Amino acid sequence: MSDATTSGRLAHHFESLEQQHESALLGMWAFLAQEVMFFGGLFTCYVVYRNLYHDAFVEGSHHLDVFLGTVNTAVLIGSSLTIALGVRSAQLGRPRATAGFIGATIALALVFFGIKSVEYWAKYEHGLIPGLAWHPEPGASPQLGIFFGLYFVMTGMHALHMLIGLGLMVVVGWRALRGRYGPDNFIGVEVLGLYWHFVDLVWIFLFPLLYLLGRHAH
Amino acid sequence: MSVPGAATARTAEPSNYLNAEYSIKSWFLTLDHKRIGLLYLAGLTFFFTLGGLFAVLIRLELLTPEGDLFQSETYNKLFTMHGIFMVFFFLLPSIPAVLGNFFLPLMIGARDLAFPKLNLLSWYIYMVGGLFTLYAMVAGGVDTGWTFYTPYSSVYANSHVIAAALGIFISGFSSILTGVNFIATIHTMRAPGLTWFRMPLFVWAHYATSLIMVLGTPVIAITIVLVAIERLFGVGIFDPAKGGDPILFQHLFWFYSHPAVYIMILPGMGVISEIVACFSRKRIFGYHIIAMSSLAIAVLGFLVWGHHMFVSGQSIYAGILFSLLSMLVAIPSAIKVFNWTATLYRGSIRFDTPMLYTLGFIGLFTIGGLTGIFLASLAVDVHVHDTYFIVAHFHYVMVGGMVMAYLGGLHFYWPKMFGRLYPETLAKIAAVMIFVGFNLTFFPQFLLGYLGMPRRYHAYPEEFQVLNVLSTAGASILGLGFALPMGYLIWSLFRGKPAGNNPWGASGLEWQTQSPPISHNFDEVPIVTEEAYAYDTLRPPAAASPEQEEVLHV
Amino acid sequence: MFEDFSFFPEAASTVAGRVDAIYLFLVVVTIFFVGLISAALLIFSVRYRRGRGHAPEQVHGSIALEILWSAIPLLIVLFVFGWSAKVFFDVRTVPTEGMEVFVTGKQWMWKLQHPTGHREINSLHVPKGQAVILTMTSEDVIHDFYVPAFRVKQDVVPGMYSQLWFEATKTGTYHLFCAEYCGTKHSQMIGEIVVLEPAAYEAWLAGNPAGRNPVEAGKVLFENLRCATCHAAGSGQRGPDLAGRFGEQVRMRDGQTVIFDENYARQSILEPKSHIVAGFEELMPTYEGQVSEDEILQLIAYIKSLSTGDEEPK
Amino acid sequence: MSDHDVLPLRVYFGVFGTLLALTGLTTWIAYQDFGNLNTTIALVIASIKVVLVVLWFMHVKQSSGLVRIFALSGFFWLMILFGYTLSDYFTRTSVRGWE
Ligand code: HEA
Ligand code: HEA
Ligand code: HEC
Ligand code: CUA
Ligand SMILES: [Cu+2]
Repeated sequence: MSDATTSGRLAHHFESLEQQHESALLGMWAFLAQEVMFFGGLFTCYVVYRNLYHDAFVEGSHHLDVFLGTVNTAVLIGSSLTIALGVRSAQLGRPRATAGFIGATIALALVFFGIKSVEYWAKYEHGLIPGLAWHPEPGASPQLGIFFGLYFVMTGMHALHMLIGLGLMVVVGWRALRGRYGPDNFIGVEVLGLYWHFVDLVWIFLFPLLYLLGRHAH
Repeated sequence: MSVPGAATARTAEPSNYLNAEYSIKSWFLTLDHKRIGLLYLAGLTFFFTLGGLFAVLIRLELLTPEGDLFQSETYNKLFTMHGIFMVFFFLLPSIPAVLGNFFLPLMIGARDLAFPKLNLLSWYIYMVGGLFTLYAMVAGGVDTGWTFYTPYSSVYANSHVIAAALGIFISGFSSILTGVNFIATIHTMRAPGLTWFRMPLFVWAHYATSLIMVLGTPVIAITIVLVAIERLFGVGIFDPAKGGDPILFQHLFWFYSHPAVYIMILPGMGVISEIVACFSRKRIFGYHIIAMSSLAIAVLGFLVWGHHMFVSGQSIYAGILFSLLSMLVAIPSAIKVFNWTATLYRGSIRFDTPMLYTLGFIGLFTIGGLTGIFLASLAVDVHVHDTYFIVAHFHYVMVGGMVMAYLGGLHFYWPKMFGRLYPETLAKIAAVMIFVGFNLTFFPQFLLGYLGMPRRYHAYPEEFQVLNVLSTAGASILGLGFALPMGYLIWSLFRGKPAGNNPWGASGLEWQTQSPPISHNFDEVPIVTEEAYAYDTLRPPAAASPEQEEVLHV
Repeated sequence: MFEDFSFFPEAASTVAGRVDAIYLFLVVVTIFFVGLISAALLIFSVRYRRGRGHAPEQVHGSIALEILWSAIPLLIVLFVFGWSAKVFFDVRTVPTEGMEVFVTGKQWMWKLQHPTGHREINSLHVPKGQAVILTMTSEDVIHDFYVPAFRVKQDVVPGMYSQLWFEATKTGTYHLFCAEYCGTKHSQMIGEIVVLEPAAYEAWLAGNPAGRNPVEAGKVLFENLRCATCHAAGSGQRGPDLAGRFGEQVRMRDGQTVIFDENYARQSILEPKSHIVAGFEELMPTYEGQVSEDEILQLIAYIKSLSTGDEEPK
Repeated sequence: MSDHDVLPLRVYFGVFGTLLALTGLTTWIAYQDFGNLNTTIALVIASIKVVLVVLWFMHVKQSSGLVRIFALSGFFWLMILFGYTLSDYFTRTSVRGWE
C-alpha cells in the first residue's frame, strides 16, 4: 500500500473503492455506537445520582462557570464546523484546503483545552477535586463529591477523546498535505470528521447537564 | 511459533498461508486474518491452561472441608484469577477470535476481514490486556471475584485490583474492535450471490455476537475504569460512605456481563449448526428460525441483566420484570436445540470427533440452560443465588456448552487450518473423557447448591464433603481429558496424515479452498448460487470411499 | 464424612415447602426435556447412522413444529414465572406483626440484637411459629444473610437497610451463611440459627442478661444527642414532630413525597440535607460520624415506637 | 452514501449558526424559572442540536439506511440501559404490610 497511485489506495482485499468506502463508513458508525454506550455508562450514573441527590447536583452546578462553559461550547461547535468543511474540501478534491481546515480545528481544540484548564485550575484552587484537592466549604452537601467525581470523569473522558482526536488530526492533516486523498478517496478524512463530531455531541449533552440544570433555583 | 506443517513437507506442498513466509516478523506483523487467528489460538491456549491450573488448585483445596491447603486469601485469589482468565481471556474470545477470525472471511468468500490492521491491533490489545492481568497475578493477585463488586473492590480489597481492572478494560477494546470488524465485513464483503439467507449459520451467529460486543463491552469498560478511579482518588461513585450506591455498580456490570454470556455461547451455537449439518449430511432444519433466533438472543439478552440481582436490594418490581424477560430469552435457545435435534432426523449420520462434541454440547447445554430457568424463577433463585447451584449452572453452559463447541469446532476445522488430520481414536477417547469428567465434576455441584453450600467458600461444613470429593475426582478426569487434545493436536501438525481439501465432505466456501488455504483465500472471488448446506447437490462425502474411511479412523 | 450426608436440605420455614415445590416441578420439567432430547438424539443416531445405506432426506423445516416447540416451553416458563413471582412476592413482603431483630454485618461477623435488648454474635435464637423480621445493614462491604433451611437470603448492603423475614416451623439448629463474597474470611462469616419452642425461647431470654432494649437505648440516645431539643413532641416548631409518623408519606420541599421508612430515617439522621421536609428549614445538623450503625438502628427503633404506641416498653 | 452530493456551504453555515443560537438560548433559558420544565427544555434543545449535527455535519441525511440504523442503535441501546436501570430506582420502596 505504499505506492501513491489512486488505484493503490484500494486495499488488496476489496473489490472496489466503493466497497472499501462503504465498509469503512459502516465500521466507523458501529464504533460510534460503541462510544455512545461508553459515555452512556457515565450518563447512567449521572441520571441516577441526580435523581437521588438533586440538591447536591444543583449546588454542584453553581460551582461551575457558565460563561466559560458557554464559550467552550461555542468553540467546540466551531471546530465541528471547520472539520465538516475539511471533509467537504476533501470531497471536492482540495487537499490544501482540507489540511487548512484540519489545522483550524486543531487550533480550536487547543482553545477548548486552554479554557478547560482554566476551569480545572479554579476547581483545584477551590478544593473541589475529589481525591486530589478536596476541601469544600463547610456546609456543602455531603454528596457534592459525587457531583464533582462525575464532573471530572465525564469531562476528563471527553478531553481524552479530544486528545485522541488531536492525534488523528495531525496524522490525517499530514496525509492530506501529501496528497493522499482524492475526490474518490477521502474516507480517512470523513472518518476523522465523524469521530470529531461525536466528541462534539458528547459535549452538547454534558454542557447543560453539568453547567445549566438547576441554575434557575436559588 | 514455528510453521510445522510447511516445514516437514516443504517439497511438494503448494504455497499456502503457513508457508508463504517464515520470518518471525511475518507472524507478528501479519495482516492475514488466518495467521491472526492462530496468534489468538496461541494466546488463548496459554490463558486456558493457566485458568485450568487455578481450577485444579481450587478443586484440591475443596477436597477437605477445612481450609488446609491454602490460606483464605490465596484461595480467594485463585477463584478470582480463574474466573478472570477463563472469562475475559479465554472464553469470550475463544471461538470468535480463533475460528471466527479464520473462517468468517472464507465462509463469505472474502479475501480478508474489512480492516486487517485493526484485526492485528485487536490481538495486540488483547495481549497487552492479558499482560496487565498477568502482572496483577504475579504481583500478588486479585481477590475480588471476577464480578468486582463494590465497595469491596473499590475500597476494602488490598490486592492488585487496579492492574487487573486495567487489563480487563484494555482487553475489552480488543473485543469491541473485533466486533466492529466482523460487522463491517459481513455487511459489505459477502461474495456476489451470497445473500443474507444463504449465509452459513456460523456467520449469523457471529453477526449477533458482534452486536453484543460492540454495544455491551463499552459499558463494562467504563464501569471498571470507575472502579479503578475510585481506588485511586476515592471519588465515591460506588461507595456508600460517600453517598454512592453499590447496587448501581451491579447494574452497570451486569448490563454487559449478562449479554456477555451470550457472547460466550452464540458462536458455539454457530459452530454446532455447521457440524450438525455436515455430519448428518442434511440441510439444517429450520434454517431461518435458527438465524433469527441468534439475533433474538442478542437483543433480548440485553433486557434481563437484573436476574443476577434478585436479592441485591434491587426493587422487587424490577426483579419481577427481569425474571419475566429472562424466561422469554430462553425460548430462542430452546428453539435452536429442537432444530438441531430435528436435523438428525432422516439424516445420514457419522460420529467423527466433532460430532461427538456436538452431541455432548446439545445435551449439556440443555441441562445448563434449563437450570438457568431455575435461576430465573425468583423464589428458587432466592435460595440458590450465590451457591454452588450457580457454579454448576454456568459451568454447564460455559464448559459443557461453549468449551465443547470450541473443541468440536477446533477438531472440525483443524484439517482445513493445517492440512493435517489428528488421530481419530485418541480424539474420541478424549471427547468421552471430557464428557464423563465434566459431568462428574459439575453435576454434584447442583446438589451441593440446593443443599445450601455458598460459592467462594474456602472452607465448608463437613456434611458437604462427599459431593465435593466426587467433584474433585471428576475434575481430574476432566483435566486429563483436556490435556489429551493439547498433545495430539500439536503432534498432528508434524505427523498427521494429509487431510485433503474437504475431509468431511462439507458444504460451504471454506471447504472449497485448498488446505491450508492460500494467503489470499481465493484466487478468484467465488460466485454463490445456492444456500448454505446444499447437501443434496454435494458430491458424496469422502467417507464413501473405504480407504478414506480408514485414514480417518487410524 | 458420611454422617450428615443427604441430597435434600432440611425445610424448616413456612416458605421452604413452597420453594421446594417450584424446584421439584422444575426438576421434573428438566428431566422431561433432557430425556426427550437425549432420547431423540440417541434414536436418530442409531436409526440414521451412516452406512445403513439410505440417502439423507433434505427437509427444510416445519412451521407447525416450530410453533409447537416454541409455544410449549413458553407456556411452561410463563407458568413457572407466575408461580415463583407469587412466592417471591410473599417472601419479600414483610408482615406487619413480628419479632423485630436488628442485624449488622461486618467483616467478618454477624451482630444481632433482639427486641428485648439481648445481643448475640454469629448466632440467633428465635421462637418457633412466630414471624421474625430482620432489619439489616452492613458496616463495610456487602454481605448476605442466608439460611438454607429457611430458603431465604438477602444482601446486607452498607448505606441502606434491607429486610428479610421468616417463620420457623421446626426446632433445631440451622446454618447461617454469608452468601455474598466479602473478603478474606468470607467463608468464616458463618453462624447458626437456633429455633426454640416459644417457652424455651422465653427461658433462654431469661437465662441471659439483656442489654438495654433498642427502643430504650434509642430513647436515651435521643436525649443525649439533643434530638429532643428540636423534635420533642409539642416542643418548638424547629423540627417536625416525629410521633405517629413512621410509615406515612412525607412531603418534601421540592414537591416529592417519600415514605417514612427505615432508610428514610437513616438518611435524615446522616444526611439531613438530602431531603428537606416541606415547611421546615435546613436546620438539622448531620450526625454522620457521631453515631454507629447500631446506634442508628436504636434511634430508629425509638422513632418507630413513637408510632406504634408502645413507646413505654414492658 | 452518494459521495458526490457535496452539500453547499450555506448548509454548513446554516447549521453552525443554528447551533450557536441554540447554545445561547439554552444558557439563557437556564436562568428563567420554569420549575420542573427547565430540565426537559434543556434536554430538548440538546437533542435538537445533536440531530442537526448528526444529520448534516455527519451526513446521515445522505447516508444509506444501514448507516442510519447503526447511528440510531447506540442511542436505542442507551435507552435500554437508562430505562431498565431506572425501573429499579423508581420502584425501590420497601414492601411492607403498612396499614
Ligand atoms: C455461556 C454462558 C451462559 C449462558 C448461555 C447462560 C444462559 C442462561 N442463564 Fe446463566 N449464568 C452464567 C452464564 C450463562 N448463562 C454465568 C457465568 C452466571 C454467573 C455469574 C456469576 O455470578 O459469577 C450465570 C448466572 C445466571 C443467573 C443468576 C443467578 C444468581 O446469581 O442468582 C440467572 C438467573 O436468572 C441465569 C439465567 C440464565 C438463563 C435463563 C439462561 C438462558 O439463556 C438459557 C436458555 C437455554 C435453555 C432454556 C435450554 C434449551 C431448552 C430446551 C431444549 C428445553 C425447553 C425449554 C424450556 C422448557 C424453557 N444465569
Ligand atoms: C470459561 C469459563 C470457565 C471454565 C472453562 C472453567 C473451568 C473449570 N472450573 Fe470454573 N469458574 C468460572 C469459569 C470457568 N471455569 C468462573 C467465571 C467462576 C467464578 C469465579 C468467581 O467466583 O469469581 C468459576 C469458579 C469455579 C469454581 C468455584 C470456586 C468457588 O466459588 O469457590 C470451581 C470449583 O470447583 C471451578 C472449577 C472449574 C473446573 C474444575 C474447571 C475445569 O473445566 C478446568 C479444566 C482445565 C484444566 C485442568 C486445564 C487444562 C489441562 C491441562 C493443562 C492438563 C494438566 C492438568 C491436569 C492433569 C489436572 N470453577
Ligand atoms: C437543630 C435542630 C435539630 C436537631 C438537633 C435534630 N433535628 Fe431532626 N430535623 C430537624 C429539622 C428542622 C427537620 C426537618 C427538615 C429536614 O428534613 O431536614 C428534621 C427532620 C428529621 C427527620 C425527618 C422527619 C420527617 O418529619 O420527615 C428525622 C427522622 C429526624 N429529624 C431525626 C432526628 C434525630 C434522630 C436527631 C438526633 C440524633 C435529630 N433529628 C436532631 C431539626 C433537628
Ligand atoms: Cu460476609 Cu461474605
Ligand atoms: Cu445472566
